[in-house]
Amino acid sequence: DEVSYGTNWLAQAEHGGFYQAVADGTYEKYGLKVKIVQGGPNAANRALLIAGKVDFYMGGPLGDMDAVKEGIPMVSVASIFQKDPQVLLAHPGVGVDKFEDLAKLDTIFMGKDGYVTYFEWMKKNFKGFRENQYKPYTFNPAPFIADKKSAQQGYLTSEPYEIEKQAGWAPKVFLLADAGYSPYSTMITTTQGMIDKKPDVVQRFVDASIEGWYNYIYGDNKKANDLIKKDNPEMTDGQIAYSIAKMKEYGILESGDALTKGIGCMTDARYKQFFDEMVSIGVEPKDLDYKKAYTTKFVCKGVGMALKK
Amino acid sequence: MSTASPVPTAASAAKNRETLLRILIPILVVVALVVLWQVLVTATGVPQYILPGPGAVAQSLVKDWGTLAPALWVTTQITMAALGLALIGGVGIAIFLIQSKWIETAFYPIAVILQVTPIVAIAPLILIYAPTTQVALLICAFLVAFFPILSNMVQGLKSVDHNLLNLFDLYGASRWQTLIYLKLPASLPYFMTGLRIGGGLSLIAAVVAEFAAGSAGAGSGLAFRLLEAQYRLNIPRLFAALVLLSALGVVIFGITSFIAWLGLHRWHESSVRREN
Amino acid sequence: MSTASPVPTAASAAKNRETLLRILIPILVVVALVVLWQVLVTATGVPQYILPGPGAVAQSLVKDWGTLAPALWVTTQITMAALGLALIGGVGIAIFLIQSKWIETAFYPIAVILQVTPIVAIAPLILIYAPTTQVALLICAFLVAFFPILSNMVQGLKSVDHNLLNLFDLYGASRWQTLIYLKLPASLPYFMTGLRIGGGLSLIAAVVAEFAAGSAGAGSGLAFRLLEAQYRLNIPRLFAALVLLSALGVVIFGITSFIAWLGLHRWHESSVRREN
Amino acid sequence: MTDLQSLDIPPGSSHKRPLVVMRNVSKSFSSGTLALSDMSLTVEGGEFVSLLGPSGCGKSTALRIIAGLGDTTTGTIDWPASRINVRGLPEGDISFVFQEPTLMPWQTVFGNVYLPLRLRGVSRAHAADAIMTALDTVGLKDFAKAYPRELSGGMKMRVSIARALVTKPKLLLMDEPFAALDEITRQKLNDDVLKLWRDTGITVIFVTHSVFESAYLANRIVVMKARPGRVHADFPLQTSLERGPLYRASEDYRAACEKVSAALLDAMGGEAMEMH
Amino acid sequence: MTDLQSLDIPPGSSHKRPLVVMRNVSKSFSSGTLALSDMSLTVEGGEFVSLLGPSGCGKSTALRIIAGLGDTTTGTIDWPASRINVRGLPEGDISFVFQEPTLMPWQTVFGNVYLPLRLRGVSRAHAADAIMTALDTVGLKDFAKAYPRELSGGMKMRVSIARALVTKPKLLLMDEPFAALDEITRQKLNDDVLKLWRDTGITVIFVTHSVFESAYLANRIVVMKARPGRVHADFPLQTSLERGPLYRASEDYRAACEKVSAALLDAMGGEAMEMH
Ligand SMILES: Nc1ncnc2c1ncn2[C@@H]1O[C@H](COP(=O)(O)OP(=O)(O)OP(=O)(O)O)[C@@H](O)[C@H]1O
Ligand SMILES: Nc1ncnc2c1ncn2[C@@H]1O[C@H](COP(=O)(O)OP(=O)(O)OP(=O)(O)O)[C@@H](O)[C@H]1O
Ligand SMILES: [Mg+2]
Ligand SMILES: [Mg+2]
Repeated sequence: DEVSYGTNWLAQAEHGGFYQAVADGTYEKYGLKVKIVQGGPNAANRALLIAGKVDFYMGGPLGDMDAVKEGIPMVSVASIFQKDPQVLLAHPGVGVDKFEDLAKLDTIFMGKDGYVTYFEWMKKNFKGFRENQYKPYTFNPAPFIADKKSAQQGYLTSEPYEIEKQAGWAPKVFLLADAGYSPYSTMITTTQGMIDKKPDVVQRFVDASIEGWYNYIYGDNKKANDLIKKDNPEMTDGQIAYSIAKMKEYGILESGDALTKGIGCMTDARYKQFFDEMVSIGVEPKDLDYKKAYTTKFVCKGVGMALKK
Repeated sequence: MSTASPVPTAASAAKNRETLLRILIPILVVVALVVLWQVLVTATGVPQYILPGPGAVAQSLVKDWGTLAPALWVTTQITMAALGLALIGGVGIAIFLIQSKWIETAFYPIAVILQVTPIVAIAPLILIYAPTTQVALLICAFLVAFFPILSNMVQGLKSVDHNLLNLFDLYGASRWQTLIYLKLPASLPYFMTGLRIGGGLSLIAAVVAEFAAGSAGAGSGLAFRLLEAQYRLNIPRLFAALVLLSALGVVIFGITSFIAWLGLHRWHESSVRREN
Repeated sequence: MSTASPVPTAASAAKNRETLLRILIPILVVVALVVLWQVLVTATGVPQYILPGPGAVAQSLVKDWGTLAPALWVTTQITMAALGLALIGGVGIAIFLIQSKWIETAFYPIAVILQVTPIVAIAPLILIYAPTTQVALLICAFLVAFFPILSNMVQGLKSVDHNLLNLFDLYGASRWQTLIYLKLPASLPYFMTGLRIGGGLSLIAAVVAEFAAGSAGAGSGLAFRLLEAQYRLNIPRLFAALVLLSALGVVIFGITSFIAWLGLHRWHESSVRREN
Repeated sequence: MTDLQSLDIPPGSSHKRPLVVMRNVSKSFSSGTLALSDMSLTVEGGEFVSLLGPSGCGKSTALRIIAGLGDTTTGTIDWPASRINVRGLPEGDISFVFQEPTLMPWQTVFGNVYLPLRLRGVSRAHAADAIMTALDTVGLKDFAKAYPRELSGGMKMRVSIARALVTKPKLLLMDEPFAALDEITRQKLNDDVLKLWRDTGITVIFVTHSVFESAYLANRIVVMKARPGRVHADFPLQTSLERGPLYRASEDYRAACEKVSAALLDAMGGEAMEMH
Repeated sequence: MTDLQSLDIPPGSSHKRPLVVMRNVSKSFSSGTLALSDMSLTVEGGEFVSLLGPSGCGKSTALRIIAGLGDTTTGTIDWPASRINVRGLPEGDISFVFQEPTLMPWQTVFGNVYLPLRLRGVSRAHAADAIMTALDTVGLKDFAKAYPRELSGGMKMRVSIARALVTKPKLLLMDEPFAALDEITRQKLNDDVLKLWRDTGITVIFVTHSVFESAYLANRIVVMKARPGRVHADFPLQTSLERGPLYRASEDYRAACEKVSAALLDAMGGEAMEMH
């Protein structure tokens, strides 16, 4: 079967498992011919999933819940990351040592999506975060670097690396997941129609992807990295190595349920916890049938754990 | 100059009918479009989250009016400010450029560079150096909107009838007088075209600037609401915001067209009725 | 018609000098700008990741030429295609609009709506329904670039001298003949302004379309390289891409200006030397 | 060479059927000026009518209305002896020399004279002979490649005359064609038009301010009164002499001049006017 | 009322110092046409010079050069008896009636006539009397509020004449001012100009195609030859009679006409021309 998977950004190590499965023939082994459609700033891969132009998409729980709210049949079937790599960065040596200290800064550069989600959560759960701290982040860290009294959003594996390389100092990194904001991340999202009509394709794609991830982290990932670099010529080996190291260090893939039930695992309890958080800050309505946004029936089966070395 | 009495009455009746039609026809076209839209949506059965029908959009418009109205107001303000800046800047630079062929050769390319530089790329720079976000926003909006006005003005100022220039030279008119009494009025038809383009472009500029330089929360405009709706997959609201933007665009167009008519209908071919 | 022999020689010498200056002056201005830029960077000590000096940018330009050149080429292609589409579309729609006052009243607002609709908002829709990304890209670019050409053309087509219209009527010219032999040539000065704006705007359109419709990887243009460089904080490369964009914009401007000169220098006030 | 359509007279029609009948025509402009009031005029085929009257009395307006340019406010224009096309004009050739040269500035002199033939689909090569002949008649053979802006006032007018003559028209409307010409060129062209009229049986309506010219050329004089414009006097000028040098020296001519002069004076309300 | 600057004659200067001296002036246009070749002309203060010549011989060009509009290719223009301003023109009033009306289409008749006064800073209210007087002279008092496009050809020309007269000039350059006017209006204006000349000691250079007009008005006749333009004949016209009805009926006038006519004929290379 031919399927396509739309990622949420340019090819990078955070997508490594999928490339691994393409490169080492895991998908083929499962009878799939997979085309990875890389995302990017402003790329509309989610819209393409909704319109049926791609079969799977690298979604997140908030998007899924929004879809449920709007009656869009989008369902997540696996969550590759247990922790969202979303971080906030601050300058070193300005007295920002704990997550709460970010409230002391004048400015936080955030994307619109962050502004309507975790910033709401921060304002609700910590003292001192203010509306007027927000400034838009246009994926250029220069304004942050230029302003010591500012923080900015980032991706654990990207911005800290770039900033250190360019500015010569390592920013302070605060993982939102560690502060308590814990959505699933880098999910495999598809449509209800797909699940109903071709459940076996979904299952095979999930299984093969998980295997790909184990192989990527623990096995020989050179071919996958070559594919990544082909899709995104800017990617460097140094960056990839840094990313993999950070993913391991912070337990992005393997923490919580994944340690025992394998990468990609999702549980009702964890999902509900996040949903309740979102309800409490008013991002999602209380009566939302959030269970429509995901299904656990394809994961937590320990697939590929044997590959872990 | 005598006037035949029955003629003006007939003429004024015709004029009234014309004014009526001028308002009616665009409305009819819009209605037709909406109907077409509905038919299309119904016929193809396209789901609401891809292309909502007009009904859903209207509903969202009503329901979300509370958030959309202030956003519309903010966007209108930015648009007006951007248009004002673009007019002053465009006309001002145009007047500077036509002072001599050498100035034009030297500095027109710089205006082109300003025009073609993508806002997203330099927005961070602007954000760093602009004192407030508001200023950054206006700089971005100005950069998007000024060029058509500038270009049209340059062409207009250079298209002045050489015989009239001779006349002004003969009477020893100063540069300033020639500008005020001859070049500016003579370039009005071009200016009006620039104004018309600039009006629409200012709106785009307001949106782009908001995307790039941003404002959020209470002070945010339609661009922000639009992106938010898109992110939240609230497609009817997205379209409601689009409808508001379009309506604002058409209103601005109507106003600029009216201004153009005011300025030209007494004398310029483009607005004068052909009478023989 | 006799010709005094010494005069043309002097005139042609003057002409050569003029051509030289026409090329030299913009270069001098650019050099001055670069020097100013360097001085500014040195004087303020602004770090490279905020505003790199011209040296760093030049270096990056050379070093990254391998990635930038193909991107430049892609952007050039999209720009040309967008400009072509915008010209055909703008002129075509303008001709349609001036067929009658009612058509204009009814359909001009629709063109305005198309213009003011933010590309980012409808890009997903276009992506869904366009057969290929390439087509989606072109649709986006067209939407950005067509309006100034349309507006200028409408104004130009309506600004035809009424006496000449009478002449054509008298000789029983068909609509088509009046268009070809009278209205189109008469609107050339307006068209050329539209072309000049449209040229720059097509470049912007190519960039915006690439942002919105997103092409990535091998087939991507300068817009993508730019965003990427920004994301990677490779600011010298960002500026290198900006420099290339600007250069492309200035080249397009030069070409459109030359075309305007070709079309107008024999007869139109704006390009004819004033001689008495 | 040119596929001239003939101004057919339907078979069996009386020879006496007039060519054009202007019946109770009024014309008021939207500015409120009543240019013509209840003007009636019947012109027979083959007449040479000279139209005189004070400046601003409506001569040009009347001529344009006869040519089908512009509607009448009340009254009708009929062509009893001609087949009528959709525009209400006789099938056949009307040529019009407007009071202003009305040249296309983007065309050379050649291109301007070519226009009426081009509109009939005559190829440039086929038309070249006729065009050069017409240009020769007005003494502008050497200026075929010049643009209108490179011509003097009188030369522009002569191009316009050449354009009217190039089609070998059946009805020639001329609105002060020779006013900008020196006496000698004027007399030559007078004789050329007379020759054309005599040789081809053409009908001419000729507006002039020159009493001498009208007396020399016309076999019928129509004098108009101003504000509102209407026919004041309408009389034939008979002579047994052929119009030419001999006639110019004759008592007939002197009498005709005096008669026209008196009528004009009368039309202007008896202001002092001395004939020499 | 208007702060007219006087055309001062420096103290101690001889009365015989000429007003303007044109010395070996050549003028060639970039098109290659040599319009004037080695033309010299000296005009004394208080003269009424009439310039005649075939169409296209360079009369308008010569007039423009005298007025300082356009450079000479070779040769010089001097104003020995006047203070010279930065533009090389005498301080004082030159008025010019161009061959074409050269009106600003966006101004009313009033506004057009107001122009020379406005350029001197005279307020509208202060200027109104002078303007209405000038309009009255040309018979257009009723049309002060009309726009140029609402006027007939002759009326436009009369507005242009009124504009030239409104400043009470010291040197009046007129380029076929009355060609578009009926004989009666023409004669009236002839007499008005004569009166102005007699009463104020103004200098007039008057281009005309009418032999009669030149003979009636001028006290000096300059006949030009064409291609290239140069002075062919230059002679005074003396009469002991005051120019007026009496003069028009006199033998002096008839002789003057014949003399001018002969000179003109001679200038045109002896082509057949019959005077009646
Ligand atoms: N387009 C117009 N709009 C309004 N009024 C007009 C227009 N054209 C002409 N008129 C008026 O109509 C009257 C007659 O004008 P017309 O041009 O027919 O005069 P004419 O006899 O040709 O004069 P002339 O000898 O000066 O050319 C004038 O009073 C003029 O003001
Ligand atoms: N701007 C110009 N460019 C090129 N040639 C020109 C220009 N203006 C005038 N000429 C040429 O110069 C010559 C003289 O023109 P000018 O207008 O002085 O003639 P004129 O004596 O006023 O004729 P007319 O009686 O027809 O008005 C003509 O041959 C004309 O073709
Ligand atoms: Mg007329
Ligand atoms: Mg002339």
